[in-house]
Amino acid sequence: MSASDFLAIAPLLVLAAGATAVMLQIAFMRSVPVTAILSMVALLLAALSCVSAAAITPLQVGALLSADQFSLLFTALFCVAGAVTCGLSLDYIRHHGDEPEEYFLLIVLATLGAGVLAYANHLASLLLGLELLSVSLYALIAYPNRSLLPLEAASKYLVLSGAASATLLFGFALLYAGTGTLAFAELGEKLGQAEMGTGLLMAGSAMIFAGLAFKLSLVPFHLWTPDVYDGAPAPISGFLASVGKAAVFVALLRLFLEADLFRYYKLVQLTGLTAILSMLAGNLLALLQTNIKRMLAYSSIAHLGYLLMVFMICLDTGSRALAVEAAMFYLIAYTATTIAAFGLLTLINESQVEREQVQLQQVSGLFWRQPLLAGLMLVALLSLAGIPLTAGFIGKFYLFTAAVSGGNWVLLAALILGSAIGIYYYLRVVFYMTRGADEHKHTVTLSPGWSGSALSCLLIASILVLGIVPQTLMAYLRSIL
Amino acid sequence: MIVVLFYIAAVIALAATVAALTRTNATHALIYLIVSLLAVAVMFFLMGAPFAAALEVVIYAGAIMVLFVFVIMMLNLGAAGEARERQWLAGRSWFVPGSMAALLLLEMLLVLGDAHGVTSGTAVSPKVVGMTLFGPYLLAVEIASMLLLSGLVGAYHLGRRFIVRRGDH
Amino acid sequence: MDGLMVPMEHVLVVAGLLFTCGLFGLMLRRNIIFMLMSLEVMLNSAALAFVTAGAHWAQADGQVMFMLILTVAAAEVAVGLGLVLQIQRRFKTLDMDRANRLRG
Amino acid sequence: MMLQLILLLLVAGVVAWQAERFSSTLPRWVTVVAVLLALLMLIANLGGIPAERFTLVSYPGEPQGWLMYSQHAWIPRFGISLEFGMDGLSLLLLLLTLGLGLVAVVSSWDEIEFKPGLFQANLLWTLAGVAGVFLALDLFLFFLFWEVMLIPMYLLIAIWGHEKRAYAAMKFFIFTQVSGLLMLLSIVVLAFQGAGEDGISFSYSDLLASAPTGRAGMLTMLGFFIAFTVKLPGFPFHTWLPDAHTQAPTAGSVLLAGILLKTGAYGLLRFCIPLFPEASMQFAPVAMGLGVLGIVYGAILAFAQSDFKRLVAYSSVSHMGFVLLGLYAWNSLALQGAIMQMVAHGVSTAALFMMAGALQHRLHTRDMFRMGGLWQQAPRMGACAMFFAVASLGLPGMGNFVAEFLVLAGLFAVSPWMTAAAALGLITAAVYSLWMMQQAFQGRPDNNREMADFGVREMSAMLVMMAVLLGLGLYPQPLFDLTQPVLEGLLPRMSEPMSALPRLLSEVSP
Amino acid sequence: MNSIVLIPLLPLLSAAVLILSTGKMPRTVASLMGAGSIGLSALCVALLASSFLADGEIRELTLWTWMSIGDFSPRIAFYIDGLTIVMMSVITGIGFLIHLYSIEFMWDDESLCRYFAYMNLFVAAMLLLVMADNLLLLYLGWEGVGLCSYLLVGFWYRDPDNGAAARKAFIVTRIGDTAMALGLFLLLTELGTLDIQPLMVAANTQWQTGDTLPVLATALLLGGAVGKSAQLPLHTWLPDAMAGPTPVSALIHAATMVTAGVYLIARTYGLFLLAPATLEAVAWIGLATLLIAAFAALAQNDIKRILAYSTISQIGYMFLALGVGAFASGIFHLVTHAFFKALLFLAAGAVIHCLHHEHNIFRMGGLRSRLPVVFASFVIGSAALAALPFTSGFYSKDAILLAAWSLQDIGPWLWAGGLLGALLTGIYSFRLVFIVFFGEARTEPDRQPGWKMAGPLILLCVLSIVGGWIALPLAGVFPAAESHPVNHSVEWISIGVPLLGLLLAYLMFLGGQISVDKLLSAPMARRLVDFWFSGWRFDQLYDLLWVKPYKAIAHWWRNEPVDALYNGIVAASQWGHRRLLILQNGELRWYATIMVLGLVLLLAVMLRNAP
Repeated sequence: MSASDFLAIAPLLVLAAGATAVMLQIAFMRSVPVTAILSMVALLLAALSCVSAAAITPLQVGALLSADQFSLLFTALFCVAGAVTCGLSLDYIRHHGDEPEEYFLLIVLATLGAGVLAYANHLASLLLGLELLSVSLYALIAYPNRSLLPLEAASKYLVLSGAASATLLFGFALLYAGTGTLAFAELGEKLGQAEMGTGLLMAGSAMIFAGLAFKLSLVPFHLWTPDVYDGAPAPISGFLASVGKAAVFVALLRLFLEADLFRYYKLVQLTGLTAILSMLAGNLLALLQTNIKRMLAYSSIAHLGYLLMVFMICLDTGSRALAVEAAMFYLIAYTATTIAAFGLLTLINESQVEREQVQLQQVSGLFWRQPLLAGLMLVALLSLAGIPLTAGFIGKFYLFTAAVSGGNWVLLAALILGSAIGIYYYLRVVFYMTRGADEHKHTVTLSPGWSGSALSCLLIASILVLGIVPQTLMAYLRSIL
Repeated sequence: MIVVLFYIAAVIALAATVAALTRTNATHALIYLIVSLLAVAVMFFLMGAPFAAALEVVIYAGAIMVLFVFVIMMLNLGAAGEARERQWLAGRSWFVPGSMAALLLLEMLLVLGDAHGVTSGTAVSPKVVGMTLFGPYLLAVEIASMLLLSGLVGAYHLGRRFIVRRGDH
Repeated sequence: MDGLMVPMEHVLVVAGLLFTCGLFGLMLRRNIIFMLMSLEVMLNSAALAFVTAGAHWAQADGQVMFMLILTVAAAEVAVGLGLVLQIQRRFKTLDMDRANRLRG
Repeated sequence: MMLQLILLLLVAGVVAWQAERFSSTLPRWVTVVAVLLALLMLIANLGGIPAERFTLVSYPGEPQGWLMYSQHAWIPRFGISLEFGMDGLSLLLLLLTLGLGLVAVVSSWDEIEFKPGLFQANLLWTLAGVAGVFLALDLFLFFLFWEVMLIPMYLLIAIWGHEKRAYAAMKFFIFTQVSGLLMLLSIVVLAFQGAGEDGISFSYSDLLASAPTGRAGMLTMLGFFIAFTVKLPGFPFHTWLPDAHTQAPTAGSVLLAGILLKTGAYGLLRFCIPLFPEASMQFAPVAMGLGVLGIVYGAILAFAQSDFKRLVAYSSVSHMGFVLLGLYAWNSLALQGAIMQMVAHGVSTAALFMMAGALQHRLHTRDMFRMGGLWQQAPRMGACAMFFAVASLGLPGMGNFVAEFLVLAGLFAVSPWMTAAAALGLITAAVYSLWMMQQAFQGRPDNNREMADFGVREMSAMLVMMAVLLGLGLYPQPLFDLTQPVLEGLLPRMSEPMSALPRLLSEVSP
Repeated sequence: MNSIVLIPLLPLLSAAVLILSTGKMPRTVASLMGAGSIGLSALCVALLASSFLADGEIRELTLWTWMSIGDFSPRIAFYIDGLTIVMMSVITGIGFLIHLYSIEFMWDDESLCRYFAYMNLFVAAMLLLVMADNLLLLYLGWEGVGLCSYLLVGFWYRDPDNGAAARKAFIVTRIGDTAMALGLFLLLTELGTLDIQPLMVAANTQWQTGDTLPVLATALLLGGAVGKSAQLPLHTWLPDAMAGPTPVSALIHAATMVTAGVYLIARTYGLFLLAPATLEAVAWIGLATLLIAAFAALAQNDIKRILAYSTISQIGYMFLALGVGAFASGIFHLVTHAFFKALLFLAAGAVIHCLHHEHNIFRMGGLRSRLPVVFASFVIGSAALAALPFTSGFYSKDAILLAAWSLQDIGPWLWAGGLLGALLTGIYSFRLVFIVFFGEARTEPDRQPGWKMAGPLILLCVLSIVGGWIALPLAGVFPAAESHPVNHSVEWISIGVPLLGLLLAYLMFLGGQISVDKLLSAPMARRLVDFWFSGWRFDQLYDLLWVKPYKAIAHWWRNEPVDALYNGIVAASQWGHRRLLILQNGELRWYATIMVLGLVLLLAVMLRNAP
């Protein structure tokens, strides 16, 4: 491996080194602040190293990883998201688990997994990234080991995710059996000239899609989502919903693009169907939820449905570039928004040791008690609902344009229908937050620490900046395609 | 002749797996599973993947299954657990999983029976595997190490308090 | 030593059957230990398919993938069994049907 | 200037919000000063425009046709820019917006005790959003303002509304938002339709040249039409309105009825019809039918209400039906009538909602069956109510009459049958207006009830609005002069397709 | 400043000041302003009239262009010819007398100020109506008087019945007004203008006599006239409108406003001449109305309702006149009617005023000696109403009957009908006189009318008698009437019939030679009288046809039927939510099963028709 190879995967190396350092630090001296700061420094350094790595891209590193602007962008995003999650968790985890140092270590490892997924252009690295992410998440979900719900959530996630991984692997094996290669690009070439029956290959790709659809919690593989999000610690739910999904989506997108799975028209149509089902079912399921975490979980199903439209749109080669651009923007906007939404739940939960759930009543009157937190939630919800001036709107606008460009009217109809339902439950939270001061009896007074406040401001700012002046990011995204 | 051995191994693997998954006694099930894994190891060996066969025996049947054994013994489920298992496996609970599995089986047969080709007959030696592993897949090894670290840390965190508590009593 | 020449579809069918068995076990069993065993079966079936495919193409990649799957299985089982211990301690049962506090 | 005007209102909102830290009365003064400043700014800038520009026919799509025009790059990736333009129509509606903004402040002068700063902030943000809607020329920007003005309005209803505010606010938001999404879809389709070498553009002038025709054109047009009709509101998309108006605080109702509804009409006039002349012509019979239905249906339901505000709200449905009719009749009489209706209805309904708010503030009820004989205790209120009730039933001498007369006169040339049906609205309007007067102000007074009459502040607002209505009714020419060049620019765009309209209508008429 | 402007402006300003004073003005000032502004206005009219009579020049005055959109540019402008002068004189002259009368009549009312405000506003609006040079401005005045009528009928708003009567008046006339508005649209669309004189010129050049369009246009205008002038079928509001103060009834519902329909048709006679069908309809409507109302008047026992029905009936005569083309006679009758009906109403008002607001004639009686001035007024008024010879009513009604007689074909029928009406008029008017002023006293008056009430009465008495000799300056307005060969026997019959009516009334109600009780003992007769008493059951009919269905629909729809659609969508979403939620039962095995199902389906779709 050459020096430039090292530079190209510097973010991953920094993360791995960071993980090792954190582990050693824990071994020698348990100290939550030190561990947290070390982890965040590692994550931010990794994000920074993406910038320097960008200079030498694109570069294929070994057989497994492809360092290009695309992977660097998302690695950086995941690192920042990981750092923010660490920051949000600082106070939270002290209340919820004993020996919380490994928590940060696991976040770094999970972020590393996400980074690997962003880099992956080989089935092996895809597998490893996915598993690194998942295994870290199992432990993270079950981390607050004093209560039952995280445990239940983790065991459900572990069993189902294991099954999904196995399905994915079986799919890999079928593709490998049919083509004799594991690298995306080569796979693309070989698929075209496959010797064996395409039935095998189609089934293989379908099983891969099924496995990844589970991770993306798309209908009908979505059932675990609310339970896991509900049971998991709030910051981890946020991480899972944002980084966990974005990384898998990035990998899936790259797989489809580089291996040109769009050749399987039926599979792509199935993605479209899944997208529609996810939009509708996710939004419908969220409709009357009073538990905000579950509501956000269901809404994440819907959002992944929106994103999945991209695959259908990509069928139209003329719109493919726009579709991918739209997906990238949406992912970034969605990540920021989701972390913000779960961030609020984290900050609220800090003071609630017993039950890891947030009911609507508990945010009642939040506007008047904690304007900053309420502002964070408001911005996040508006962004999720796709109201202008937020990142979510621009993301949705991107999808609109891409779908119009590709002429996918049915998907657009589902998108509009889904968004319509979505408005109700997002706005309901806003309404509860704005209820009068006398209407919230069962709520807890709380105030975020300085780190919580600073991160809230940061998240609000990022969502609004992406929503109001998106041009810079758009131009960048366009340039890297 | 050796081909026959191969098919016998396949049948044993399948039968042992089915047995493993339908036993009520966890330890028995585990033994069946180990048998199944060993049979698969035989298949690996016969297909010209001796290194994989060895690992299957050593790590899969050896290490991982032993982990199961430890846990089962630690939990000490006993006869009551067995009776409960039997009760859970009574009649009706088979129907839905059975039909699902049957459908899936059908599809699997359709798909996989469609694949044409034979195994090459050339063995891939451990050396070649090693060369590949530490050649193009070097980074995979590194990442796998991180994966194992993650599993380790997770298992440690989850298992720690249990062990400590047990020690107290 | 040379390997056998067997029709690949036969081995793949075996792998497929193992996979189905694994899923079947997952759907059937309420005890989480058996669920984890089912997972092992499924992962193993994928491994078998990979090794078979590797043998078909006479490549080492199949076996390498097998080793990676082994790693994955090890990591999953480690965490999974850790969870099993906690579940037994907290829920006083391994019956996953009873772990349904999160719902709706 | 136009961007600065919007920013002024936005920033003033923040200032008003923070001003509540110092005093609970400070925010409303901030609002008053901000709106006055905005007015001053507008007038000062108008002074710089040569007088003959006001009479110059402004063809849409020609930057020099606008009285004021400005453009700044924003999102060049999609050809989106901060493009603002003002012509006579926008100017008129802007004046209405700011004027009613003042009325809204006055109407809820001491009604709001809970978080007055945020209340005023939302008021100002709504005004900013509406001003943006009236000024934006880039369709993306237009959509942005279109949506953004909803949020402060939603908060106004959701926070300071009455007993069923959650339902009302949600209904309002979902109706407008969903229809807005349809419009966004249409906007994007339109933008792609006109995509050229250098990518897509959302600029009004570019899109004017690229209207799709045939079925695609019709569907795209419908996206706009539904969005605007929901806001207008037109039958059968009107059901959010009675709830929203009823539950909103007084200032919210004033803003909703006074100006938010006008954005729908403005959108139809500025965008929906000119962008799709052909589709609009084919659709005109349906649109007019909806207008007539709205007029009659709104009037009947207004009569059926016992809630004062609900009655006024349904009367809005009825009155805005005239706007829909006028717009789709598409001749200068009807269009001028529609524009006049926008202004006159804005003023008269704002006054009625102010009245309703005053009654609720004093009596803690909006139920007219619990009123009666109020004239006795509050003759000034009674006189005002009478004035605006007869204004709303279209008594000659008031702006509303001029509006309805012109709409119907213009419509008659297009479709006598539609006119006859719509004229039923004149009768039904009398039924509910007088019924309202009877229930609330006439009849036997409840002598146990003490009620304060209008004070100087309320009276002066009322008098100003009366003067405006009378002015519009007796000398509406300045308004027509202001909008005539705009219409003259728009009319030829449509004259060819629209000339087929009477024939089309005669086919569907009995 | 042109004094013409002052004529409507003075009452208008006075009204504005009175309204703005919000009742805080002292009574004296308010009444002085109220009556004085009309007086000044009347003075201006008198000056104008005298100068007009001197030079006969039509005066036109444009104040400003109301609006100008394309070719449509109605102005706020006045057109004053003989007809206008006549109307203005009646409005301001009688208006002034009634205002004067009102000062005393309304002195004790707490809302005197409001009263005068409305009254002045009414006069201003009525003046605008008659002075307008275009139909749009006329419409403004037209609606304005409607509003004032509404306000004044419901003046005593505390009684919900009064409010109902006021609303009825407004809404029923509004129905006619809407037809009229449609007529305006038609004229504007077809002829391109609403200015009355150019309009008639344009109509004459563009339309042929008997075309559909002029018939349609005039029919629509007729709708407005019918509504305002309380003719069939929109006459039902007028009897109820008596709920207002009696001077209001005198001014608005007898002398001026209700004759606006007559004025409208006379003003636009050029159009009507192009539509003989409409004109004939006008005649028939007039005839039908005058008969129906006369029968109804026979059966009433409320003093004001009798007068109200008589008003309807007399306006029927005017319509008859217009219908047979005798426009000038119609206007003539309008003027004389204004005199004697105002007189009758004011006298009735005096009776009511002096008898503690008693309306029922059967609780009056014997007032001849107790209220002599009123008695005299009543007798003179009734004589004029009944068209006894040498009263003003005689001359005008005679002219109408003659004109009707001389019409081709239908003329004699119309004439006979009119004659029957005259007979009935004689009966019911003197029935009133005999019952109220003769016989024994049933209620004692508690006061006598003062000079402010008596003065106008006396003046109107004079006018009711001499009004028939006034020559109206209508020469240039209408086309010269063809001189009819006077048939003397017809004339004699015209003279005789009212006298016959008087005689019958005497026999029935004073002399007792014909027993009313005996007449009524027949069940058919009783039922007939009840039928007439209820105004031919028009109210009940309309209630059944329009009011009840409208209310029923409104009640049925009050909770927004359209919302059912949206509620359905909501319910569907909630249904979907609940269905999908069933899947989320929290059981791991179930989740796994659904996942496998998903996989099975996915593979099934992929493998279907797989190549």
